[in-house]
Amino acid sequence: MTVLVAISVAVMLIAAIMAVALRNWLAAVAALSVVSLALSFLFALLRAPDVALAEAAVGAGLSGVLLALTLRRIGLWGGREKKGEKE
Amino acid sequence: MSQSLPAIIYPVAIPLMGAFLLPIGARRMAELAGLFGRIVVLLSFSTSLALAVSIWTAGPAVSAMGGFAAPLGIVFYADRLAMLFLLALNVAVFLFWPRGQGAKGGPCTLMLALLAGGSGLILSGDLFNIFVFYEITAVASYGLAASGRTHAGFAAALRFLILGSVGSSLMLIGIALIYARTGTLNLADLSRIAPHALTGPVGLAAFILLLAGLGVKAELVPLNTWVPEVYGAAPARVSALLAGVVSKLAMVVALRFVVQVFPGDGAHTVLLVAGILGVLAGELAAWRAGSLMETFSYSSIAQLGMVALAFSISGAAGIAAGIALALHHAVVKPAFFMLAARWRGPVGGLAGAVKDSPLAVWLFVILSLSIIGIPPFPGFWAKFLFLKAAFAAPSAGVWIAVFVMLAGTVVEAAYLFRAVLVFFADGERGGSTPRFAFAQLAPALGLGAVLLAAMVFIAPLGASISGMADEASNAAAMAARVLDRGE
Amino acid sequence: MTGTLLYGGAIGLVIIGLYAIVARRHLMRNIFGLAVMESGVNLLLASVGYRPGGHAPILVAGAAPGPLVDPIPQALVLTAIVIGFGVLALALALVVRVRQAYGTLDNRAVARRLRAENGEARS
Amino acid sequence: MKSAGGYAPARIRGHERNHGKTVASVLFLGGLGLMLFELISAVPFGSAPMQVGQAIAGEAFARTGADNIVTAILLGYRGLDTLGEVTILFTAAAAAGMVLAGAGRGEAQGQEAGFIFRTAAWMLFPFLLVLGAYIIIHGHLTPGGGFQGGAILAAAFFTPLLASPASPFNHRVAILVEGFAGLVFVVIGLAGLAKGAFLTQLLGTGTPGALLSAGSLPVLYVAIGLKVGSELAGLMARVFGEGSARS
Repeated sequence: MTVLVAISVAVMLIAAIMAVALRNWLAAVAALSVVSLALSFLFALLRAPDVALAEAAVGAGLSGVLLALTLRRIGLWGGREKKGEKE
Repeated sequence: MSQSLPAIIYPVAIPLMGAFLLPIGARRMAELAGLFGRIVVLLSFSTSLALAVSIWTAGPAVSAMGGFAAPLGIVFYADRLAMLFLLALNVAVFLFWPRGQGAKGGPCTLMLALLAGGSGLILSGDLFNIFVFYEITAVASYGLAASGRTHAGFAAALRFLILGSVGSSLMLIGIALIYARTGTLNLADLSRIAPHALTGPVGLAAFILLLAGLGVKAELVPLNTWVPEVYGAAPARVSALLAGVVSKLAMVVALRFVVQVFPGDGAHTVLLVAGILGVLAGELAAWRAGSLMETFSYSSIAQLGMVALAFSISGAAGIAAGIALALHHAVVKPAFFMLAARWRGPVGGLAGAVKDSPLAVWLFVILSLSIIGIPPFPGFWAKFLFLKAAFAAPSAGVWIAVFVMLAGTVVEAAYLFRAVLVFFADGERGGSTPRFAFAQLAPALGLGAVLLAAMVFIAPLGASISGMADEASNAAAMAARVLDRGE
Repeated sequence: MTGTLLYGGAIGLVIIGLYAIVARRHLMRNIFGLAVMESGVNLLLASVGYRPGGHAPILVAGAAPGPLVDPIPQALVLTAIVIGFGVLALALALVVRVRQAYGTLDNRAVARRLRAENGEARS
Repeated sequence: MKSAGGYAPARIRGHERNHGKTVASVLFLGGLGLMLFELISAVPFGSAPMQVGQAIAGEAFARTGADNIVTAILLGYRGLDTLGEVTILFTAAAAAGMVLAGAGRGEAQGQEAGFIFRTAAWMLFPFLLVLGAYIIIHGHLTPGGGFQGGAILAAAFFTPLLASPASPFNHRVAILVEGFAGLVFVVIGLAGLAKGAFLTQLLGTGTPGALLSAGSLPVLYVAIGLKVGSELAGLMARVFGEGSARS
């Protein structure tokens, strides 16, 4: 179990850093979904199947779609964050 | 000695049903939505009143949700303190019910959700359940902050939401810490386990984390950066409601935590520090503020700081002082906000307002005298209770609290009199300041009348508050009522 | 070891999320940070209830197959996940509006405009 | 990482300006993280006291008749939390609807997806519907329940919308379903008052492991599933920009 936990935690943390750091919005949303998937796997390892299902459906699925839709609606879809955006 | 009263759920269930029903009808009959909502609030208020009467006569009541007895299930615990703030919340929601063109389905639904959430917050006796009701209240107030549908309203609501969610997450970490240490979430159960399980840095950290969540609503330093933004951008009625009552609910929950879960010195010191910072930062910012709206936003931070200072004095006397200050503020501050909503713009532009709207100006004077603490107004008694509590339990921290409170009062007096002097400025013929329509002034006048009535009945009111504080400060008796029911 | 990893991972998520909220200026990025932070808190809560060797809290025909992990934190995490989604949705709705209104999602720029507008409403 | 090119000059400028602040916040957050880690490690992993949890695990089945103890807690012991949670979703949906009313459609709306995606979305619809319903009604027996199933129901109704944005999303039906499902929850709770307290379980606990068991818990889960499903679908349709003008 320790090995599986170690791998999932590593994937989760790297994906979280990518979600925060990646300039490309779509890639960042994808990274956020990876965080949720790894988290969902960890919940399953922790013997919490209900939570794992909910995290996969809500966290990885719906949240990702919602974030992507919002990005599309405000015209950031596929765009990059500009450093020090100023208007 | 404790009664089982399953009906305590009604103050939560009635507005909740109203909130679920309202959007269904609001689509067809938009103009009826407001009326329907008011009827629901009245219904909820009268139920709460009946429950309050029963609790005043027969003592605190307990109800185990789903019939699952105390530490296993969720309990509601209602004492006189809870009922007082429950009634205040109901009255405030009725008084500041949304009006105007934007007040169709949306804000009314949110108002009812806020009422249900706030009622649950004040009645619940379970740590996580409190978190859930706190979130309902929070989400409803984010929505209400944006209900003016102005650009500034949306931006202020978004920044409020981000800060509030960080606070909620920190609060959840605190709950995880407590659960890891004690294995229970019930406040009464915790009051028996916590004194030996939640000691040292872990206990202190858990309290700070919980306070970080509550502090966003309770306007504690440094979690109050949203205050001037939201109160400036939201409809005045929403500002009055949030500053007047919702912030006090968070303070009362913090008090419950201090009494039941963190009775040690550490938590009191944290409250003391938060209070000192709040009073100093709030009053100074209020003094420098340009408009009345801004002044009152900042002074509300200072007044909640004073409540925190009072709660930091251990014992029933400090709690009584805190309740009195909170209650007084809950009457005065919404009235100030209603006045400030009409008197927008720099204070200097209000010269000669006494000729245009004498009633409003004199109301302002009375409210100011009371909040500064001039006898015989109720504000004096609240501050007097504070000093009495301090003299009964003297310590270095308490003297600092007294000094800060008095210094804050001096600054408060300075900026309020400055505004009053402008209103009475000579050489202005009037006609240049906004006049009040009666409907605009009515809620403020009503609150002024409450204030004057409180002045007349100050003696029984004081006795009632100190009885309430005794009841709310006795954690052992509260735990016995919830847990030892011999069922 | 497993515990260190899980607790470390959970706290790590909280800190990464907080960094995105405190140090980054783009409001959308702040909301990403909120989501990451909430994930961390959920993992922390779920880890608290774990027992080595415990079974998932689901009975087979009314009997436990052995010692169970603590079911309460699991129920709490479920609740927290759904709450987090509701808040996220409201935040995104507000983001759409703020972007429409100000043409930017730079937190500092938005705060500046907000202060200016509150000031204008005054005078 | 991916953005090494194009933005170099701007990045360097931004870097200089924010350098001090970034370092300070990293140091502060690192310290905070270490502190939190120390605090939580004070209770060794896997040894947190489990008194209430143990007590519930011991008696939950006998009292509620649900094989899934998490369900027993969500709908029984902590049913009020669940009502609160549904209310938060409801409140957030109402607030989002108010905020987005009249916001107009998005910038990149309107184009139909390709034929394959459209067909796949419609073929997926009945499958997701059945899956969601299955997960909801088996919530008291197996992992999953109203929330997980509700999320899948929302996906079922939302995917076709994603494929062909022109097709209307019926907000009126969603509002009706969510309102009445919420009412059902509260009314079942109030009916429990007759048996002692709010949310007291109605009906008998039934045969262990049978679909029709665990008293009123499956009814509550169906209400939650419908409510969560309609709320999530409504929320996503709003953010997507469909039907916002009619709100």
